[in-house]
Amino acid sequence: MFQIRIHGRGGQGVVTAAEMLSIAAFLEGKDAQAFPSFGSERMGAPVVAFCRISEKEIRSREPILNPDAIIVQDKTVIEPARAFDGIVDNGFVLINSPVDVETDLKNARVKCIGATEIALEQVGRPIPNAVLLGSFAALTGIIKIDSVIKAINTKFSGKIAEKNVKAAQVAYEKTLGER
Amino acid sequence: MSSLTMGNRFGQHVSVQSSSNRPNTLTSGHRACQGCGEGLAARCAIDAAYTAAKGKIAVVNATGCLEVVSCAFPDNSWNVPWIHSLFGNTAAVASGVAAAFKNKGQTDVRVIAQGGDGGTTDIGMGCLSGMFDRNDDVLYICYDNQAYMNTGVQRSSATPALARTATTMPNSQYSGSDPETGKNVPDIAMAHGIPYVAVASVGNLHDLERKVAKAINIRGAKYIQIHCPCPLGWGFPTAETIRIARLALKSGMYPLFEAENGVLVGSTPIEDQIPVEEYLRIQKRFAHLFGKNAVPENVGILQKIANKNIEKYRLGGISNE
Amino acid sequence: MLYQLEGSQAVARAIALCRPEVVCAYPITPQTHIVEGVGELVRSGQLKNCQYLNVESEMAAISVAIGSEAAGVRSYTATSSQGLLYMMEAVYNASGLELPIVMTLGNRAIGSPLNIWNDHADAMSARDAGWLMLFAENNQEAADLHIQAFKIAETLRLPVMVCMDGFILTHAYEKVDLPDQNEVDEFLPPYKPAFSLDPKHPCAIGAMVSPGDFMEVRYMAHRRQLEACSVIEKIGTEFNAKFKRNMGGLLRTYQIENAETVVVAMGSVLGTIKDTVDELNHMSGDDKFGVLSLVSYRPFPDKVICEALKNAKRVIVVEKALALGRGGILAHEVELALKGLDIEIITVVAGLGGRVITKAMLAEVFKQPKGNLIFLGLNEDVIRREYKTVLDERGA
Amino acid sequence: MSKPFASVVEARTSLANKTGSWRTVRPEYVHRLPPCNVTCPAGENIQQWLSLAQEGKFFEAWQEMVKNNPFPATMGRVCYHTCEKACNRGQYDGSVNINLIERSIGDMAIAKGWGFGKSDSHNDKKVLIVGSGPSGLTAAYFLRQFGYSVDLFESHKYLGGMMRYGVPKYRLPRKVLDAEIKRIQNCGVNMVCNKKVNNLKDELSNYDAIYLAIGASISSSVDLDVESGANIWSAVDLFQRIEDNPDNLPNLGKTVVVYGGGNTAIDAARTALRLGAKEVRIVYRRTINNMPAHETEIQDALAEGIEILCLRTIASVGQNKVILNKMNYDEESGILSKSGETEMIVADSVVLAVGQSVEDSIVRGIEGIVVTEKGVIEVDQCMMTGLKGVFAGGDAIPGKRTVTNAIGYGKKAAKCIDAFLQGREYIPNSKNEVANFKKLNTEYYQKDVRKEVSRLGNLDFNEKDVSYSDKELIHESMRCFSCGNCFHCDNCYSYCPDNAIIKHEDGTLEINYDYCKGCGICASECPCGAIKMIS
Repeated sequence: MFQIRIHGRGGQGVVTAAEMLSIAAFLEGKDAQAFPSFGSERMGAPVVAFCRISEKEIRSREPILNPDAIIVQDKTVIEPARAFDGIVDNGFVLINSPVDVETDLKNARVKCIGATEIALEQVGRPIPNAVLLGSFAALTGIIKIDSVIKAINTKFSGKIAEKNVKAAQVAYEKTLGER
Repeated sequence: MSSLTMGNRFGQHVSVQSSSNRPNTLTSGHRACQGCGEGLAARCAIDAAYTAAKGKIAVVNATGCLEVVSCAFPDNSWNVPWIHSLFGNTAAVASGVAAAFKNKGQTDVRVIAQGGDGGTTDIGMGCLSGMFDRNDDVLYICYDNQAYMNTGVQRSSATPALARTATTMPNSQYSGSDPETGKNVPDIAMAHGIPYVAVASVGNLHDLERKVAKAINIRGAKYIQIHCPCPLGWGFPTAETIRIARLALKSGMYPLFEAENGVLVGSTPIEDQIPVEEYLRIQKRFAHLFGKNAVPENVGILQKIANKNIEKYRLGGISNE
Repeated sequence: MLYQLEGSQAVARAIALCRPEVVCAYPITPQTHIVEGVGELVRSGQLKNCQYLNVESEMAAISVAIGSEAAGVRSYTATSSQGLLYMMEAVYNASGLELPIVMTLGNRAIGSPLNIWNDHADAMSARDAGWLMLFAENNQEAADLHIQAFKIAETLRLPVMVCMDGFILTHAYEKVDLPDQNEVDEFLPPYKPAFSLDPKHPCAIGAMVSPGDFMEVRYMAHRRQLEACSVIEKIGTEFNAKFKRNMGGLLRTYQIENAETVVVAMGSVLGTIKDTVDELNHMSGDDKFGVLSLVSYRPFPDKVICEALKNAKRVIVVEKALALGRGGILAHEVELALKGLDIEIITVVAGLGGRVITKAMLAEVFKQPKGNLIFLGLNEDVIRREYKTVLDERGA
Repeated sequence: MSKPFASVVEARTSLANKTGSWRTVRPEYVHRLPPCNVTCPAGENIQQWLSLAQEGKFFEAWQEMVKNNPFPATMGRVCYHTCEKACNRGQYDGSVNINLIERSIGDMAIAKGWGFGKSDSHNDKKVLIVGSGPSGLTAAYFLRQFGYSVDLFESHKYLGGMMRYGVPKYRLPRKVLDAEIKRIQNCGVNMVCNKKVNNLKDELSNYDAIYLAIGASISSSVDLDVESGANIWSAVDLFQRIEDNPDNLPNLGKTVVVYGGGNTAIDAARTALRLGAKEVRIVYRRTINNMPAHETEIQDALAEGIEILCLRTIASVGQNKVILNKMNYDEESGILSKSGETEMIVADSVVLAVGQSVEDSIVRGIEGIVVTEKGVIEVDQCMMTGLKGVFAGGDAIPGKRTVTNAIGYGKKAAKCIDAFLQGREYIPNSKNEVANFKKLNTEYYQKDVRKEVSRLGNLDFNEKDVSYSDKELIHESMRCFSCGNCFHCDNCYSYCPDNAIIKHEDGTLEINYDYCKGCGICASECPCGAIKMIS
């Protein structure tokens, strides 16, 4: 079982990111479960979403306390949301930031990428989720970029889908290159 | 015989009620009080609807006098498909019935919701407004006897100013129902802009039949409110029901009018307006307006209301304020 | 066919497969996504021949369903929490009129204090309303239960409430296997009402009934509830045979053959419980723990429960509701079912108002429960502090 | 498939619940007597024939009229229609123009030649009627209907009595009168004119019964000194002269004075105008309000330019002049006294219309028959004189002297004679309670004013044609309230909250006491007072 926790703010597509991740895994024949940190959060408030990926049936529904990977869509929530809590040893941390972010994380595989910038440039809107999923595929190898692309296409359609797919691919390539 | 009667051998003013083969949708054996205006109004209205819709109607009935007297196991007085659900949800149930018939492609089956003033203007107001809002294909008929009669004559928002009810008992401080209170549901219905709104009375059955027959074949939401004197609740002899209703009309206390799409399109003029006193005096619910310790201004308050009606609904009576 | 869907979407599609003719929607969190989903399927033409009404309240939603069902068409609505309480008068009315309405309840706590998160207080408030109440363990079951619910309802002429945990299921993305339309059509024939508003055969529905007959009316309703057990089982079996999925029925057991302790629960917490039990059994190397998933809360299948638990030494009931001043609700019913058997029954009140339930917390109480009424994860410090001030004010 | 127990119920099962048991008072359909009928001296069932006229069934309406009065066309002209005064509609928007409707239908009957047909029933009894005035002819008509053979003797040249010798042509054209008399003749009455009965006793041996309808045909005398050469007429003589020698009409001169205040005086005055007089004055001793003449007659007279000199008596009549005493009259006491003042007016002639009295030679000296000091024949309540088998009626007995009353007497006499000859006691049929205005609910009657027609024509002996058209006839008949008798307005049926009134296919109504709760709405919403609540 591989568990991912995504942090961000309302309106940044945090929940959608988790859902797309689960779809991608599903498309690879895996069992996947995605759910938000339920609430009536409004635009801008810190939000968390979860995704579990597994080869066998996922039954447990507790929130993810010890994630294998953390995606931070907005670095300003790291402090208040205590975003890195419970990360497993050698876990992945993917942060949306054009510049490296200082963390006190020991043995964790931290990666920063200017997802918002890529999104603005590719999609024209500052929604970094698809970009980060592309990057996540490259960083972790847990899911294939093709699956991410298919997932984006099931969630979105037309121009938006196209652009997000492009953005995801760009991020994927970029991340691979920098590995 | 040139007359305004319900029928006669010369076939003038032919009415559903006077025809020997009238449907009697509300049949004998019901338990309404002697001289019940609501029972009469219900039979006339539903008979008229039944005739105009060629027998294809379904009726939803709110809790209240009419429901209790017309359908208590094992005695059902109805001769039409009829359902009683609750006190406050009648309009919504009717919306559901209409939706079902629409989906079955049976829009020729016309749906009627009916209830007393309490079930309509008070507890049923939310569902009624929703039905108006969606413009559901339902004719809602409110039998207005101006109080909660089924529970023993308590005040409703349709209770007229200064009327005595069990919850607005006159005493040294108070004189019946507070004149500052009450709501005008026909106006509220008009404000929804629904296709048809009308006010009728058992004091004018020709008009009542015409309005129901007209409404029943209009698509969308319709509202008809019928003035139904209640011998028990208002305190008058059982034989006087129609006369009282007629006096309400002649005095301007109950204006008859029609509105289409929120606009007043017609009203029944008053030929010679009578002072409201003639209407009030014969009802015990207004007795305190005339007793020895009566406040003289009070009758004037009601006269003003009547005159305002005449002006507002263009009943053309001579204001004798 | 398999899909990765939000629970609400899965249910919306399952509903559409049942071809309801009238659906009425009124928004309340967390049920909202379901009626949104059905609405979208109607507007996009995927659900044909269906009237979709946006109503002005839950009272109207259930009332519209009463009207359309009485007029002889399959009808559906959904609600949660306060919404259920707001429509409660009509909830009783629907069962009294024997109208087989199906309603989804996206389980949510009841305020005050206002709380939009999951527990079962809403469902428990309707337990004597004369509806059948089925609880879904996961989204697959939520979808499957709705397909069974219409058949059960129409067979018994009783309304059915399908309960699924708010957010935890309604908002969770999972794999769901949805049958094809033709399969569902084979399983669920078109609705043929026993009575309806029909100008050709007028009858009155909803007569007043006097003391002389009311007892009989109520007794017959009671009998139908009891009969419902066998109908639910039968239709569950039918469903499993056709769709090759063991969903529905009255209850399911897990690892209880040799279990000394059996955990009884309803709804989505069962998944976490099963994982917990597996881990406990794994650690101890034996199989002292088992699970009983209760699907049918109404009717309450006493006999079947008793049969399943008779060999247990201890039964732990994990429930997301609390009878104030009384304790467990489900637990008390289980207790009645096990009357006369020498079985210890422990009530674990958990997850009220969406309070997180973790395997760790469960494992702890399962291993050594302290007392027989346990409030899972209760913050004792807060209680002590708050309660002390109360006592001080009383000068006690 | 079974339905839910108790909460779902089949239609109309409440019919098993007989709510009639709630009733403490019960409605009943009643027949009340309409005021018009009550007051008609001829006892016509006016409401009945109006209701037939409403439906345009004029023949049936006429048949209904002649059940009580064989002279509709005549009555429609000369009757003083007390019915219209009593008509409840008078208190609403003007009484129904009953008189003109009767006249119009009466004329229709003559024009269409409607007849009574010979009475089929026959018996061996014979009745003699003396006098062919309205009461004599009416008695003859009914007695024929009853099957008697009837001889009718008339001392005058022509038939009709006062209808001919008392009512001028311009009010009653002779062709109308003749037609209605002929109709009676046609049903087998043997009528003989210029035949005076000299010996009543002898006749009594030839007949089983005799009806004296001898009228009051001689003018009462009044004492005033008359200069020789003064031109004085009695109204009776004047009318008889006009009737008997129409080719040689009398000349009354330019100025005429008529003495008297009754209808005859009015007729005489108006006749004088038609004979060429330019100034006609009526001299009457009391005030105009005290004049016995019918007010419409007075109005017509004034309208024709006749002057009425009240509070005057004639002192003396000279050639071309009359001396009048001015009188004082005290309304309260009714005492009349000479003021002492006199006045002279010019008059080429004077017509006396101061009343008529019975020519009683026929009964004089016959024992049993009493003639009162007022000069009228005494009869019992069965109209029989003191002499068994001899009956009397019309102007010859005490009572109102109008044509309509005479017809009433004639009808009653016929019935009494019939009863007498059949050895039965005559029992007048009992009367229902009267449907007065209070018993009506006029809310249901549309306001609709009476169609008034002036009968004033030219100053000649021709009558003005004022008859209604069929349409007008129906319209005016429709104004009838149908007081006290159901006209099938269906209010009771329509307003009953309990459907406790059954309307049969033919429109007839019946109260279903199984369900009637006795609320009384039917009675209070009945426009015509034909439902009564009985406890």
